[in-house]
Amino acid sequence: MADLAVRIGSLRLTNPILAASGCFGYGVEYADSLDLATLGGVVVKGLFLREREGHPPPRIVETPAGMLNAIGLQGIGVHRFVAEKLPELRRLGATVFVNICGSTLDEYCEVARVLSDAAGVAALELNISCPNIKEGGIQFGCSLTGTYEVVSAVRKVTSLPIIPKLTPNVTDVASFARAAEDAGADAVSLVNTFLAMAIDVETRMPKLSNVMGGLSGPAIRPIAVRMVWECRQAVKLPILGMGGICSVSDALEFIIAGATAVQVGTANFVKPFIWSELIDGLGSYLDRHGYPSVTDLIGQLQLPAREHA
Amino acid sequence: MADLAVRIGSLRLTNPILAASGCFGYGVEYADSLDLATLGGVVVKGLFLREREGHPPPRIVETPAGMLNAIGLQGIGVHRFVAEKLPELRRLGATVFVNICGSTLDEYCEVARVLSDAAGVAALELNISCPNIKEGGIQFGCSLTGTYEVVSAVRKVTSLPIIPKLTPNVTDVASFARAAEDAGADAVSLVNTFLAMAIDVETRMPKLSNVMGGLSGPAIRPIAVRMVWECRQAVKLPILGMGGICSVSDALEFIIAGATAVQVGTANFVKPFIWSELIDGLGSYLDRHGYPSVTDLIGQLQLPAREHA
Amino acid sequence: MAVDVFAPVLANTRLSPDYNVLALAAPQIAALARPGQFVMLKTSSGLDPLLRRPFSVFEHLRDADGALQGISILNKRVGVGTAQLYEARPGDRISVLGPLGRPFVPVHPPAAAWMVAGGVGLAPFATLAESLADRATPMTLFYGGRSASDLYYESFFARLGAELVLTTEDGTRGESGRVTQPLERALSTCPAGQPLAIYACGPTPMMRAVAALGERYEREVFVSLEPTMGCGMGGCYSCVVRVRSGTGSHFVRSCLDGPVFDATTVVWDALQAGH
Amino acid sequence: MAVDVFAPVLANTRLSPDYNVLALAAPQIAALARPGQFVMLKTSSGLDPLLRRPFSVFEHLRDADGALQGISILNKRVGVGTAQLYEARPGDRISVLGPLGRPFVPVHPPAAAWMVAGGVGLAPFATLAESLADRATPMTLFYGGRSASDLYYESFFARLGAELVLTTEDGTRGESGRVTQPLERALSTCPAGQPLAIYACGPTPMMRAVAALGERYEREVFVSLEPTMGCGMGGCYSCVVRVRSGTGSHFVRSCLDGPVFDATTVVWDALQAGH
Ligand SMILES: Cc1cc2nc3c(=O)[nH]c(=O)nc-3n(C[C@H](O)[C@H](O)[C@H](O)COP(=O)(O)OP(=O)(O)OC[C@H]3O[C@@H](n4cnc5c(N)ncnc54)[C@H](O)[C@@H]3O)c2cc1C
Ligand SMILES: Cc1cc2nc3c(=O)[nH]c(=O)nc-3n(C[C@H](O)[C@H](O)[C@H](O)COP(=O)(O)OP(=O)(O)OC[C@H]3O[C@@H](n4cnc5c(N)ncnc54)[C@H](O)[C@@H]3O)c2cc1C
Ligand SMILES: Cc1cc2nc3c(=O)[nH]c(=O)nc-3n(C[C@H](O)[C@H](O)[C@H](O)COP(=O)(O)O)c2cc1C
Ligand SMILES: Cc1cc2nc3c(=O)[nH]c(=O)nc-3n(C[C@H](O)[C@H](O)[C@H](O)COP(=O)(O)O)c2cc1C
Ligand code: FES
Ligand code: FES
Repeated sequence: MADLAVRIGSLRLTNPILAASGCFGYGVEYADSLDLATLGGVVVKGLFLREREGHPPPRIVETPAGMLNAIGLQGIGVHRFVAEKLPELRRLGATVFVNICGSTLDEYCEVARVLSDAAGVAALELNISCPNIKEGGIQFGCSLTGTYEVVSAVRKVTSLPIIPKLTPNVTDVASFARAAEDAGADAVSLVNTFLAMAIDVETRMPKLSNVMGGLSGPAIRPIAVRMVWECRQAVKLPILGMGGICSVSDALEFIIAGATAVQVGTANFVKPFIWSELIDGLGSYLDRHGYPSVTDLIGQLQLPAREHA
Repeated sequence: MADLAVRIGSLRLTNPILAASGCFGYGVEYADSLDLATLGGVVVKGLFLREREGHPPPRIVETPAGMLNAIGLQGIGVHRFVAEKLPELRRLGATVFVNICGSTLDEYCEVARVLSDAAGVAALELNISCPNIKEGGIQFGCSLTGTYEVVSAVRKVTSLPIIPKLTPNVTDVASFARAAEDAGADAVSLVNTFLAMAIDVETRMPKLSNVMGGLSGPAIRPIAVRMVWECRQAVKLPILGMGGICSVSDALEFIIAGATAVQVGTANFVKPFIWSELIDGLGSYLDRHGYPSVTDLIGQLQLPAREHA
Repeated sequence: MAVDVFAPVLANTRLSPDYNVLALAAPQIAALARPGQFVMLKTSSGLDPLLRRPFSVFEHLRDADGALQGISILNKRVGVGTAQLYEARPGDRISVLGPLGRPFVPVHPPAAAWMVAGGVGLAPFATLAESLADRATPMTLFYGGRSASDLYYESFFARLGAELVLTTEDGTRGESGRVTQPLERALSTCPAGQPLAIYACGPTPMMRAVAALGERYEREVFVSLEPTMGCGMGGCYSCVVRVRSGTGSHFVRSCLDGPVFDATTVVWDALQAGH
Repeated sequence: MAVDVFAPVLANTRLSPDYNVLALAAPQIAALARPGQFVMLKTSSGLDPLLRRPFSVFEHLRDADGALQGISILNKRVGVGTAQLYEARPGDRISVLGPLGRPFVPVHPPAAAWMVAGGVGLAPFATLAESLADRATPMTLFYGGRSASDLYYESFFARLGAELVLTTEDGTRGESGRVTQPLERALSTCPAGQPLAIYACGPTPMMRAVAALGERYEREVFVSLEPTMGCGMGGCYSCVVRVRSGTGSHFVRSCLDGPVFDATTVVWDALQAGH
């Protein structure tokens, strides 16, 4: 059986299949249905320093092969997370990635500090790409200097692996991966959701209370795979790829395009027991194709002799 | 029965439903199945000055609720188009929009000149957004100055309405609409396809010979609607909206978001007889909701009292 | 503990052009399900639609020997997913995730139980009525629909000993008008000494009206709300309902803290429009 | 002229675990369809999959009085759309667009017609055989499959007077090996004076081999190619095949200029991999 372990900087994951932020609550919600320790990692919901109420419903709407969400980062804040959820996650043996948000550089740093002092956090995913809130993250994530600043600021206050999560709502995502690399990131995650909207034509009102939301799900997968491949060519950093993964073959597309690990978000809503299917399926693919380790498959895209791109 | 006529600059369309470029051949292919005169307009396949061979197959691959294409702008060139297709299109009473491409500013201008001298062209759609070819368009479409330059250059050589077609593969599409407006465009079209890729995990080769292709179809609709709405707020120009329109209600979303007219691409592959459904359905919606004219519906999005965007 | 069962359709009984009862061979879920809990159904095997849809567990299905066979759901066709369930055929397989959510808490005698159902809001009450019957709790079903053809399963509830009070908006069956009319009369005449719990499920305006009556007559009301749900497992935070907490109020996930709520805690003005 | 018919499924006859014949009530298309033409089927009513799929018109269906009832298609399950057609049930409705493409040109006596079919490549030959029979053109069907269970409809062709030459790769029926073996023997023994047209449909390597034999023995070969097709109407330029033109070569749309091509014009090396 092939070796599924991968490394994200100093961090070793038993397998490259992670639950994506905001699609798996704080992880504990799934504890009595799943053994969280079997996942490569659990990326918990985006956390600010303080509690956040989030947007009023409707917060989601389904779209063709996808969904829009404008949850608005409802959350319990980093302190309650450390006090109420983290101990339980440790007890369950989960590899905990915390997705952190901030309205200011200081807030990112403060949240990072709190989590660095707490026991049981494996890595920090910097959410600089949430499309759903004015004041948080995205203004950093859509500017190269902003991205550089957040990453280097957080770099100074923590020794945990830091993984900025990139937005796809930019012209050249690879340049943002480079900025993250230059600023000392240990890896990059992509993609977050695509800014989008849906309109109820009978009322002529937006279907989301927040007007706009983030598009996720299978619909975006081909764009996300392309972005992972672009970043793979631009940086040496490990890439955590995501966007519409619903099956082993979807996950393989990301790995072949250059992702060291993948995250699954929307598909977890449809198949909460998808994890073993993905982990086992990945193993048998590697065996079938004669790869001793998943690391041998990363970025193995074969370009056709006659290339036009 | 409500009035479906709309104006694009000096041009009057009997209705706002157009066939999108590259999804309707040169129009003549559909002549014995449809009365082309009943469409608001026919946007013909992208044309360079000279013939182009296009990319080798496979040129398309289906993806969730969408498809990737990398046709590579196979085409007969503007001179053969004027000689072989345009007379027929005139005879059929089609309102002909020509989608023009160029590798250089001069080529755009030359193609525009040729078409301005020919009889039977209603408007020029400037394709500065094809993701599938290195040398054509996109390098203009992804830079504000490039967009400004192409539009103002073509503006100098033609009195036909010119409609730059914007790419969605940018951080701020509205700024491109503004650049087009400043440069003297009569309208803007959006969106072209999203740069994307799909991988055959068994061979580890890209599914398209061109490696990357453009994503179209229902999958992208929520992003396209958002972009139309952003442009609506940024410019006064009429907007030709498109991206995944498959039904009357899809078309209405774009109009309510701010599109003066809409184009249908991928859906024509599935429903080549969709046109009457869309045109009649639009009329009955307007009647049902008491709008004397479709122009009264353009941009009528109602924002909720409590706004978060 | 929720399980995901890829359940064969045992039967699809059409009750009307938009109502049907779908029998699903998911004994594991039947064994776990308590009154008022729900399941998330994948109405198509493909991506259209992508997300599951929430449905109350309607009946516990048993074979001749009384062994649990599965569950049924009472489905009302309102869109793409419910239309697929309306079209489902025996032998089709549907992925059933559940049971999910906080159940109703059935009261015991001497307390009486009043169930107030509007339309498809009848669904969670079949199982509630069964467990009330087990407890010999005296029960009444106030059941309203648009017209006679929208009222189903009265005999099911009658067999369990429920008193039936029916209303139709067009007067074709029972009292003409809203179900809250007879409810209010009953409340006004019910002796204060008689302990009572009211359970309501139906259109939001109806549940809100029942909640108001509950406050006026100082009776406990439990409502089963129906917000849009993305996952049903607490993962997405899409299903929130604003509830009072101390002085303020905050959003809770109705898939975990609901769908059944004490009506007095619900901030009705903050409920998702349309439901 | 193509029409789009939302056709009820009349019957679905399963021939094997991956082959079925689907009868579709589209008399308008049956009336227009000529040998070798194809239809584009929307295999699901929803968006999964999104695009139509191309299928040869297999049979013209007639009722007892000989009136055209519709068409059938011979379907081989290879993916999501063909799986949906394999599962289709009588009463389902499937949107059928057609007829499309350039038909075969049936030869007249004294010319003989040889049809070379590999697997599901049999599909376009049922209608071709009928019109050859109308012309009393002597015909032979060279038909190869993996094994005996992959060969169908021999009696159909026999009834029309076709001589049958069967091969299976595992030797369970007819000659063991490739269909091109008996074809080559027949070519080598066929008197030069005997005019002859060869029609081939099947896996690309097979058609290419037949084309090579045609060149070697200087016989006309017409192949029916199967590139991926997005629209079938000439709108998308996805279905291109590289053909020789004078000195050079260029891409033509096989939905308009094909799917039937004179084999000598096809640039085989440029054909889409895998098909
Ligand atoms: C806990 C719970 C239990 C439920 N139990 C049942 C039940 O037993 N039987 C039953 O028929 N339905 C029940 N519902 C409602 C059911 O989930 C929706 O009707 C269904 O999700 C609609 O899916 P659709 O694809 O058919 O509609 P869509 O195509 O998604 O939407 C079509 C229309 O239905 C409306 N709609 C969407 N979701 C809901 C919703 N949750 N409630 C009301 N309207 C909605 C949309 O606003 C839209 O106008 C329950 C909902 C919840 C939350
Ligand atoms: C003119 C024409 C006539 C045809 N006639 C018939 C017929 O009579 N009966 C029949 O069963 N099939 C026929 N085909 C092939 C049929 O169209 C494909 O098998 C079908 O489109 C596959 O769809 P899918 O959704 O099942 O496969 P997908 O899920 O789309 O793909 C699954 C696998 O099938 C392969 N595939 C996709 N398209 C084709 C194709 N065009 N040819 C071969 N493999 C393909 C893919 O590469 C992939 O490996 C014809 C094709 C053409 C172009
Ligand atoms: C309901 C929902 C909530 C999300 N919340 C967050 C979040 O808090 N932080 C974050 O970085 N990404 C968040 N995301 C984005 C996902 O983590 C993921 O990047 C995106 O959904 C694409 O993956 P998918 O297609 O597998 O869902 C959220 C997505 C959804 C659908
Ligand atoms: C096969 C194909 C070919 C296309 N060719 C062109 C083209 O030549 N010029 C152009 O501006 N857009 C082209 N497009 C983009 C469409 O015109 C349209 O902008 C896009 O597909 C989104 O609309 P849709 O989702 O309705 O298809 C093409 C799209 C497809 C699918
Ligand atoms: S439905 Fe996802 S959290 Fe309740
Ligand atoms: S399939 Fe679209 S052009 Fe041939």
